[in-house]
Amino acid sequence: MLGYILRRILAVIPVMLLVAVFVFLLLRLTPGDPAAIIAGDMATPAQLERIREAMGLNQPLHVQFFTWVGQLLRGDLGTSLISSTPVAGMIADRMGPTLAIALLTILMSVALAIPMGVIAAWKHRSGADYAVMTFSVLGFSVPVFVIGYVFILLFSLKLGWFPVQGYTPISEGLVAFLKNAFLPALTLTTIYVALIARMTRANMLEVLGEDYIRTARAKGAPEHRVLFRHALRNAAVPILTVIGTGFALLIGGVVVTETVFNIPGIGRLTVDAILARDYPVIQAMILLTSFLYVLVNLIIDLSYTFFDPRIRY
Amino acid sequence: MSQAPQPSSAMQPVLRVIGLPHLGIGPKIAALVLALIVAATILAPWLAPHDPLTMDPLVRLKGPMEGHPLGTDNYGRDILSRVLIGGRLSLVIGIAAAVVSVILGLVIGMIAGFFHTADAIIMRMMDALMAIPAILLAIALVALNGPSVGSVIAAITIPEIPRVVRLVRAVVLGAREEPYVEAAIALGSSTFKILTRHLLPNTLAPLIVQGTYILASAILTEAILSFLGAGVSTETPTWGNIMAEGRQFFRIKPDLILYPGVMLSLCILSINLLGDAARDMLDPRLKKRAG
Amino acid sequence: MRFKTRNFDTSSVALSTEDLSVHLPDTPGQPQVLKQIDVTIRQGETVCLVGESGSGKSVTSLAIMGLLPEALKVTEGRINLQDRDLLPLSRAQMRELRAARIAMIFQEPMTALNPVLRVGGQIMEVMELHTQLPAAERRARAISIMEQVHLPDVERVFRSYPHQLSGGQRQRIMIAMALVLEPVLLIADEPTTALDVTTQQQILSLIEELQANHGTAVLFITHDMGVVAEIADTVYVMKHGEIVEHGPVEHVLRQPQADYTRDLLASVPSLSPRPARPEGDEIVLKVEALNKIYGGGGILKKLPQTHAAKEVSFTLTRGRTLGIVGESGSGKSTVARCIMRLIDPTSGRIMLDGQDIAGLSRNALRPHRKKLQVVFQDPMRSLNPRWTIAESLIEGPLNYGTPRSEAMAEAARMLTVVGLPENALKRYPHQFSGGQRQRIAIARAVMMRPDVLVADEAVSALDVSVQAQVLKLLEQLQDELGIAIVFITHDLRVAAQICDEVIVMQRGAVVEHGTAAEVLVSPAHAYTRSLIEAAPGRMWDFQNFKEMPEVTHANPS
Amino acid sequence: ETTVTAVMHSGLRVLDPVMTTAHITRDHAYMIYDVLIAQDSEFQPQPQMADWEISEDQKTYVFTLRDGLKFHDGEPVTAADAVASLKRWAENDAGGQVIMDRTESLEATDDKTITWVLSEPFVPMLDVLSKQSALPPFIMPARVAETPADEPITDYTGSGPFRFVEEEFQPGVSVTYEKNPDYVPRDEPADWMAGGKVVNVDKVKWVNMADIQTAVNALMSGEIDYIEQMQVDLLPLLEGDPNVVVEVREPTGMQTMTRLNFLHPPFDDPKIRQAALAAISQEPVLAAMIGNPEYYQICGAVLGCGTPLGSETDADTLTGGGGMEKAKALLEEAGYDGTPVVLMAPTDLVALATQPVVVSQMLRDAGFTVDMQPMDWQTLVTRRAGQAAPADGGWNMFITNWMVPEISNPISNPMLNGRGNDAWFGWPTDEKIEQLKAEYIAAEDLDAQKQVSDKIQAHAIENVLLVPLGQYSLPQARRSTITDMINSPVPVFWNLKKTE
Ligand SMILES: Nc1ncnc2c1ncn2[C@@H]1O[C@H](COP(=O)(O)OP(=O)(O)OP(=O)(O)O)[C@@H](O)[C@H]1O
Ligand SMILES: Nc1ncnc2c1ncn2[C@@H]1O[C@H](COP(=O)(O)OP(=O)(O)OP(=O)(O)O)[C@@H](O)[C@H]1O
Ligand SMILES: [Mg+2]
Ligand SMILES: [Mg+2]
Repeated sequence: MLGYILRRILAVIPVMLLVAVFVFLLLRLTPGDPAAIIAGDMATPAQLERIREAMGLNQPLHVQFFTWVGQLLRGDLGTSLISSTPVAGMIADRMGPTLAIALLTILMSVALAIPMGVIAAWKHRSGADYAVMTFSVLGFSVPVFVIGYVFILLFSLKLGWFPVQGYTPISEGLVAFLKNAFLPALTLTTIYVALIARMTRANMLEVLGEDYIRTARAKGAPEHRVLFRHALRNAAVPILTVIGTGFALLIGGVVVTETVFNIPGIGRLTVDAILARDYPVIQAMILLTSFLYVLVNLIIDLSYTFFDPRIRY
Repeated sequence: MSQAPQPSSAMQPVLRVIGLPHLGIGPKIAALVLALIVAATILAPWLAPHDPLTMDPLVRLKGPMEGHPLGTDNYGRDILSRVLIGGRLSLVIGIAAAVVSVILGLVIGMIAGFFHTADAIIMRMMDALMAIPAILLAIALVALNGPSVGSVIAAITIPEIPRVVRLVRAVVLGAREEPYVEAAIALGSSTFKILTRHLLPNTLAPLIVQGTYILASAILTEAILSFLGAGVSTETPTWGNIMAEGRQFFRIKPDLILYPGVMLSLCILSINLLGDAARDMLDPRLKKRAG
Repeated sequence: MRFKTRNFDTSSVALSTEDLSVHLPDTPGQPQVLKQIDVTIRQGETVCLVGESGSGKSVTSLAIMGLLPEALKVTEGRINLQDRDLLPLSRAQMRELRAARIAMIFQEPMTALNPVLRVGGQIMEVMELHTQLPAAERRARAISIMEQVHLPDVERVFRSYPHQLSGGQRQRIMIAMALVLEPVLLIADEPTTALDVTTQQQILSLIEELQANHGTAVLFITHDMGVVAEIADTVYVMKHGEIVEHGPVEHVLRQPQADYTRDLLASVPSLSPRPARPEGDEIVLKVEALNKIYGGGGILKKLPQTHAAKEVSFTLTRGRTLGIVGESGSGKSTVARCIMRLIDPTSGRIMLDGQDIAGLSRNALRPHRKKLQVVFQDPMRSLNPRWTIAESLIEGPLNYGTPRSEAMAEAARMLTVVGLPENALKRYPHQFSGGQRQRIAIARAVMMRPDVLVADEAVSALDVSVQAQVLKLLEQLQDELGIAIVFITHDLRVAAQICDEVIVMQRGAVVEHGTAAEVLVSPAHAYTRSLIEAAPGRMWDFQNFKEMPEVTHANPS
Repeated sequence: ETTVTAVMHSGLRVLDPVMTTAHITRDHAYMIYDVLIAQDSEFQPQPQMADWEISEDQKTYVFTLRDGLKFHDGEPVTAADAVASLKRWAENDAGGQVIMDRTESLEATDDKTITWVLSEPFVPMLDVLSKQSALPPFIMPARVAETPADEPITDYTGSGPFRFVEEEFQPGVSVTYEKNPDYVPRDEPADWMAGGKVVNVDKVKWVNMADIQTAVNALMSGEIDYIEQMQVDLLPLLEGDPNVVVEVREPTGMQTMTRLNFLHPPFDDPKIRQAALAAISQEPVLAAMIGNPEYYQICGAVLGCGTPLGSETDADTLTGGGGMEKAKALLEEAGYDGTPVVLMAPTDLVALATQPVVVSQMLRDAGFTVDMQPMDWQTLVTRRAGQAAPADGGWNMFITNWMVPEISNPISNPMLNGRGNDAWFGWPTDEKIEQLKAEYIAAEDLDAQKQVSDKIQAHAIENVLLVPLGQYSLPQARRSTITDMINSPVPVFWNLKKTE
């Protein structure tokens, strides 16, 4: 097992290398010219050329690639082409909000979705089941921004419980943090609740037909215990998978929510960087997210063995 | 046993669903709603009162009025016509993205879940793939191929695949230890057959959920992409871009989001109900439980 | 043979069923599964319920527990536990009773234990639910009950998951779970089917001990007439959902009234080995120095390794049967699974028709698969729950090119051979009783006309009449097709009837190897002797309804 | 402590005002830097850091720095700093280059005096130096101004009324300025960019909100004080709110216009260019873009309406509902063969998203085959720089917006450059326009300039150097607690007060 973890952690290196090469090529294949965004609309071609030269964008691709990799190996993520600020600092600034909201979202989603899914499966084809299904479907077919706007209208503007936008780091107090983070997390929660609840229901249905459920009942276990202790763990692996991939998705940043609630997160940074072709930022961002994904996936994989001892690595 | 020719057993599950023998009222309504929506979008060119592109910016953002039963959008185009026509591309993109990512994810996921040796390599590649933002991919694809529905579907699908792969793999990892799988090995069933006939049905339930989720999110993502300049032309109406365009008018004219949103939700709800019914039907144990 | 002759007329009634009827309300025709069952069990009494597979024994027990599957409904009758009718009780009231007052041991240990919880926890859970014992006390009692059911290495097993235990070990966990609260009524649905004779004997005396101490009433479902002879006070014989006969054990065994009972008893295999068939010279299977070590793992600390097969060697010629006997956990299934190449042996050679398949890859193995078939211990799980019986049966032949229609015809024929109605083809596994499923699994293996058939406890779940049919079937197939069989069993009667040669395993190693007659009549190893001594009912000649005239095997001295 | 929180039209990312023409960077520069001379609301140059004297022959300009000027690091502002800054600026600014072409010497003659000697008189000299857009000459310390003009500066020391708080800068997210207590304002009242820059608040914080509805919500709930550019369609939301004031800050506003590619068919044919111009009517474009007519203005002037030189000569079809018949006739006459017009449509910028949709519809109505290709602005920017044929990744047409003051004179208006490959994207080779511009430079007074401008207008329309699509002004919205804001085209934060 330890060996497995070690191997998985070492596997980060080829994955990152793959990502690095791929992203680098992808970026250079996409049209775009950071010089143009820096210089603005009135710049003359000659001026653009000078800026490109100064930024090293005119060097051959492989030279640019190796310069970048060389920097990386020295632990230097480079400097933003657009704002000339160090990329590491930019990402560090923007990672906090995204991580915090992602965590909050997953916590709230799991707390809501698992009971919903379990009840839907238990009361298969009852009103409760259909209610969960309808709620879930609305959760993922209504655009996020609509959910966000409605929450703002309701909870912020009408009731005045929460600010309409912005972000306060946890370091400034949990209450202050929650005031800002709750609505965006709730918005995202509606989507993830939908997915996780449906997945829970589907897998619980499989499990509830098994013999050991009968055994549990024969022991005189009350229903909630049968459901949560005996059935849920057996249904856990696919549920964990959606939770895990969902979390991975969230730490990549969710642009729409960040936009609607004006949260300075990773999602907007990535999109802005892509739209501005701020290569060092995009490259560093994707490397970082891929690293986080590998990590999250490792944790999911390890948690499989925790929930289902038959799975071994 | 009757002497009538038996349909091949592979067809039986399909026939069972189509025959709708045990369907409750819910799935029947769902089938009807879905059929209506699909028919409406297919017949849209004949049903729509206007060309969805004809505009009159001087009559913009109006409520229901003569000639425009649902009012007009911010270019003064007919909302009803746009919503009807918009369903076509949306459904094509949604269904294609769902089907392609589910099929590819299924194949890759089953291989990863079943073969220990392939697992590590495949999953690491998936990790890498998952990290590529759809937007970047879309911009690159559009740049290489020009704006096309294919590029959009590819850009939406590729990042979804790893998630499907993970899900399928998780299910297969658990199911492959079942004695009936061992029995099948002993019976000389090819790996392909074991994967498709024994393990595949186990993945159905979660895949229906994931698939409809992808369907819905593809329709919404398409809109985001088209607004970042990496999707199909914003001229072509889709439910996604009607809603995305309507976004800035949410507070003053929510209809722009409401109509396509309702259509989309109804579609997804129906597909889910039908998917559940189909799945229950494929699982004999559940059929019993449900009575 | 000394039967129990205690009289219970004065004891209070622990459980009685009156006119208990169960239907399948949603199935066309509303077939009746139980027809007016009347059973009475008094305090301290052991009632054995016997009868062919599918006759409704399990349904009776589930009805008492209030755990019938949704498809089945009690349509009339009463179930009285100490004069209290259980049928009108609420769910919560029933829950209170389960495990504490009536406990049940289920037929299929693999599926009856939760695969993701440690078995120790599963035992402790019963106490958690029904007592206020502190955790340490719960643990101590769990350990103690595990010792009482003679689980080895209790500390390790306590921490194990079900899949890490042998079939017999799992069943002992089930028993421990049922007994830990010392219930009024214990329902045991074939609890010792998966156990070797020594363990079986220990368990039976364990139940008896408990009964004596606490006056527990026991409803014991079994098809093993030896067990019946050993433990029963009263016997009920069931057929097609009806009680056809009941009475004190001696009465039923000596003077069976119903024809059905007579047939049933006549089918009980004899303990005297049949003469071995001549040893051919065509070696179909040769196992050399096979080793299997399960091992290691654990996140932080390495779990101990289990050497489950040690230097196992034997040869098998065409048309012969090799029996593997030995206590639970001795590595029998491990050897079988290695031969089948379902797991990779740690070392050694497996020569199938002259070719070593021990190291072949999955694909290289495929052509050999047809020659090598298996029937597993666990009938529920070895059939795909989503497939109809027909689909499962024809899977193999289709793989090797038999046309579909031909395969279907063969499947239909095979079902009648194993004693199932033809319309079973279209049903699903969960709609059959345990024994029926096992027959399906056998039919599936035999459909392939293999050279070597590995049968891992293949008839353990069958009632004696079907068992006799199946054994006959195997023999017939063997004669016709020259199939060689590796027959894993713990039932020495069965071994005696079917095996030409027997090897005895203990803790992974072969301790004795010889013809059935040598091993069963004049065992050389002490372990083998203890096995034979433990065989239940060995003093009774069931076919002839009387004591054994002479002892056909050496009296262990 | 008073803080004004403002949502600006975009996020601040580039901090070097000499490298970019982006307005947000210019706005930032006005906060932290000062200028030698500045424009007032009459478009007249006024002294700011310096007074000036012009020699009789109009060739020598002497600027004298006023007293009390200090950089944020406490060092006094010297003439040497100003000279270095002007030189760096002149490398990138089109107007600056024109002056430099005529410069004999530019040097600091003492600590306070800058002497600029020209080789020939240049009438617009002070206009160029005092212009407020796109690249005004901001004064930085000499050590910063030594940075090559194509490398970004990394030291943000200025001498302006606010100081840049570097630790709180998050590119694209927010930027904070604090009052510069050492700043000595001029005594005159503030008037656009000129006059005394008196700061009455302690801090100004700019935050970027990508979603205008979020900004509106935040303004209504009082979380922010100011929105620089409101979306006109959303104004009804603010109308009933007594705490919010909506007003148009800059009467001149923005010009939206389309540019054609002169190198490739079909627009290499002047007739077809004219057909395109004739097909377009401004009103639908503006209506779809802005909605409420109060905030847009139909205007056929290449140099903008409401400016000294703006003239609407020959633009009747644009302003009068289009000349569809004329367009069809012209197409017929030119023998248009259906060559598709590749219209690049940037979809990620709200301000540019609607025009292509409406324009392509009008062109189609006239008989053009239009291939409207949606893309992000960056792709557009890259593609428009390429001269390849439209089929090989080139283009025929795109649309962009300008601040009117930027394009209000023929020299600074990039559209009016007819020097082929050296011209702005679209690359017209047009000797006539070059000739007219020379005439304009030579013109001695405003009247003369106006006459030339008229000719320029007529020629630009005839040769379709651009198609003006009209003018619009996005109103600003503020909490009513913010008073005394200066209505200059550049949003400035001096002079304003925040009451509680
Ligand atoms: N869930 C079910 N649905 C339909 N029929 C069922 C179900 N469970 C059991 N049956 C039927 O009820 C009958 C009695 O089954 P039961 O399990 O009681 O047999 P049994 O006597 O325990 O046999 P065995 O010795 O093989 O375990 C059988 O014919 C079986 O097919
Ligand atoms: N997957 C496994 N991992 C670890 N240990 C195992 C595993 N499977 C079996 N064992 C151990 O190997 C030993 C032999 O098990 P095996 O199943 O071969 O016994 P058996 O002779 O078939 O017993 P039974 O008659 O009870 O079925 C047991 O001690 C068991 O705990
Ligand atoms: Mg049974
Ligand atoms: Mg075994």
